[in-house]
Amino acid sequence: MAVDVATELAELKKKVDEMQPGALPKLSMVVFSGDLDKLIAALIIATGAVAMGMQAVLFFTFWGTAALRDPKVNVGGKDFMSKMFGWMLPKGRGKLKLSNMHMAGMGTAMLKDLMRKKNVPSLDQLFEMAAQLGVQIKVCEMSMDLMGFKREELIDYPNKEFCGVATFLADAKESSVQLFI
Amino acid sequence: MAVDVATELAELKKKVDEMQPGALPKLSMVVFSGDLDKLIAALIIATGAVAMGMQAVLFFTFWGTAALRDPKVNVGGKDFMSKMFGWMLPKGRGKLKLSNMHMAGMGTAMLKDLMRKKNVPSLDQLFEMAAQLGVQIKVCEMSMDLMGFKREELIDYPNKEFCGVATFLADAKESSVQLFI
Amino acid sequence: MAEHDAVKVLDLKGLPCPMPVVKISQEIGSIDVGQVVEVHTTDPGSLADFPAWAKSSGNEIVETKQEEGLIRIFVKRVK
Amino acid sequence: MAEHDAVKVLDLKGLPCPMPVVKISQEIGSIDVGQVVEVHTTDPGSLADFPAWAKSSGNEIVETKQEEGLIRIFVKRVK
Repeated sequence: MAVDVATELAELKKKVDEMQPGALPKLSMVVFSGDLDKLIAALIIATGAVAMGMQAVLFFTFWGTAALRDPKVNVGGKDFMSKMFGWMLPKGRGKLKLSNMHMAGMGTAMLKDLMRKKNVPSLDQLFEMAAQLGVQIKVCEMSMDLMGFKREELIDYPNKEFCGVATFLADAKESSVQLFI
Repeated sequence: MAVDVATELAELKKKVDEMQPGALPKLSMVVFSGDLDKLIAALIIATGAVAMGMQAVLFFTFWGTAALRDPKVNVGGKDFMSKMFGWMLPKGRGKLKLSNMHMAGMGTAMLKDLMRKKNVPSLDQLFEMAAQLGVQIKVCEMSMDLMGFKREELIDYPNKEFCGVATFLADAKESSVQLFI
Repeated sequence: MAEHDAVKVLDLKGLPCPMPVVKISQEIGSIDVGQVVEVHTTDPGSLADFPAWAKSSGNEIVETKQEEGLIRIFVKRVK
Repeated sequence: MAEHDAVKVLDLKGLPCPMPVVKISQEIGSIDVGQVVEVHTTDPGSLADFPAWAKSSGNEIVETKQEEGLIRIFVKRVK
């Protein structure tokens, strides 16, 4: 009898040990796009996640990093290509366009106006709320280098971190929700 | 005493058996987009995942399949529509455009140049690395048919597999990370 | 003697993401369990990525040194 | 006496998603466990979102009343 219990206990232990840990209530999102409407969606999901009691981490990469530029900051010492890219890319979230119906600025202006009328928080307000709620922002170092952005150029945001794909994957694989926007 | 242990053991066993299996350390990604920048992101995430000790599976569908065409291969026996599509779609990854700032080819050329200068692996190098690391490529049969692509037209890649949505879902539901690009 | 008794140096200078973690994941198997490899990288993202990689792969970052224009990371193979 | 003995009213009229759930998540801590807050919202999405939020955060929707141009949701703090 006692032996049986020991055997069964050992088997059960083995089974439990082999189980993969379940995911955490956590959202990991790649913000690849630099489109205004997609950024609004990303920030609404992230702030909503925190409201739901989840952790939220946003990884800004490629065009997404341009949305993090601070329009008030100018940095020198850039090479020619970086300067070119700097001019071509939107300087901060005030300059972002819609993914759709931008129509030379008219569509984008209309949507912003409509959002104001309908009380939908603006991207600025969403960033502020995200910071308050503790949404984490991590920035792809390779994109920063590629686009020629310097760290001083980015907006102030609490505990902003610079990293690579390994950091995203470490977060993503323990998260119950992952998205690429 | 003995009864208590046996009962508790039986209860514990039942509990363990009813538990949902946790996700595997695995990445399943739908590569829907045929944009150069998004494909670079997809391949970086996939190779990074293998470096992190995960399995990685990429499902190429819709515009993504065009990126898998081998520019050196010409196949005959296509009907009119398939020929049309064949001409209109980019033939291989060398012909892909940016999702943003393509600017009649100038933006795309600039980014490629910049990537070379910054030592960022090109899409070709990323595919090679992915093959070496064992990233799996699965191709949507329906997209192949829709775009009129033949299997012989696609690049050589180890263990390339042709499948449908059920294969993706079987992979995705046991994966800890799923993305749609 | 090499710091932390590192048995080899992995030169990853100039390589951006994802190369540093791909390379360490390929090279870690070339040293014995318990041994240390010294990684040289210029990618600031590696400061966050190597600990993330080590945790995920079950290895250990023994020390990280930031010098002018060079980051040195000492990785011990644990598994 | 307030319905369901609600100890306070949270006025969220005119605020669209994600504000209603963000606000309730911030305000629920201001009442004691067992107490009820009465939420006023004009966002029809809240009819689905509040139960989802309550389930996820471990709280309870005591009652939901739909009136002309106003939704009133009674939320009890459980945790």
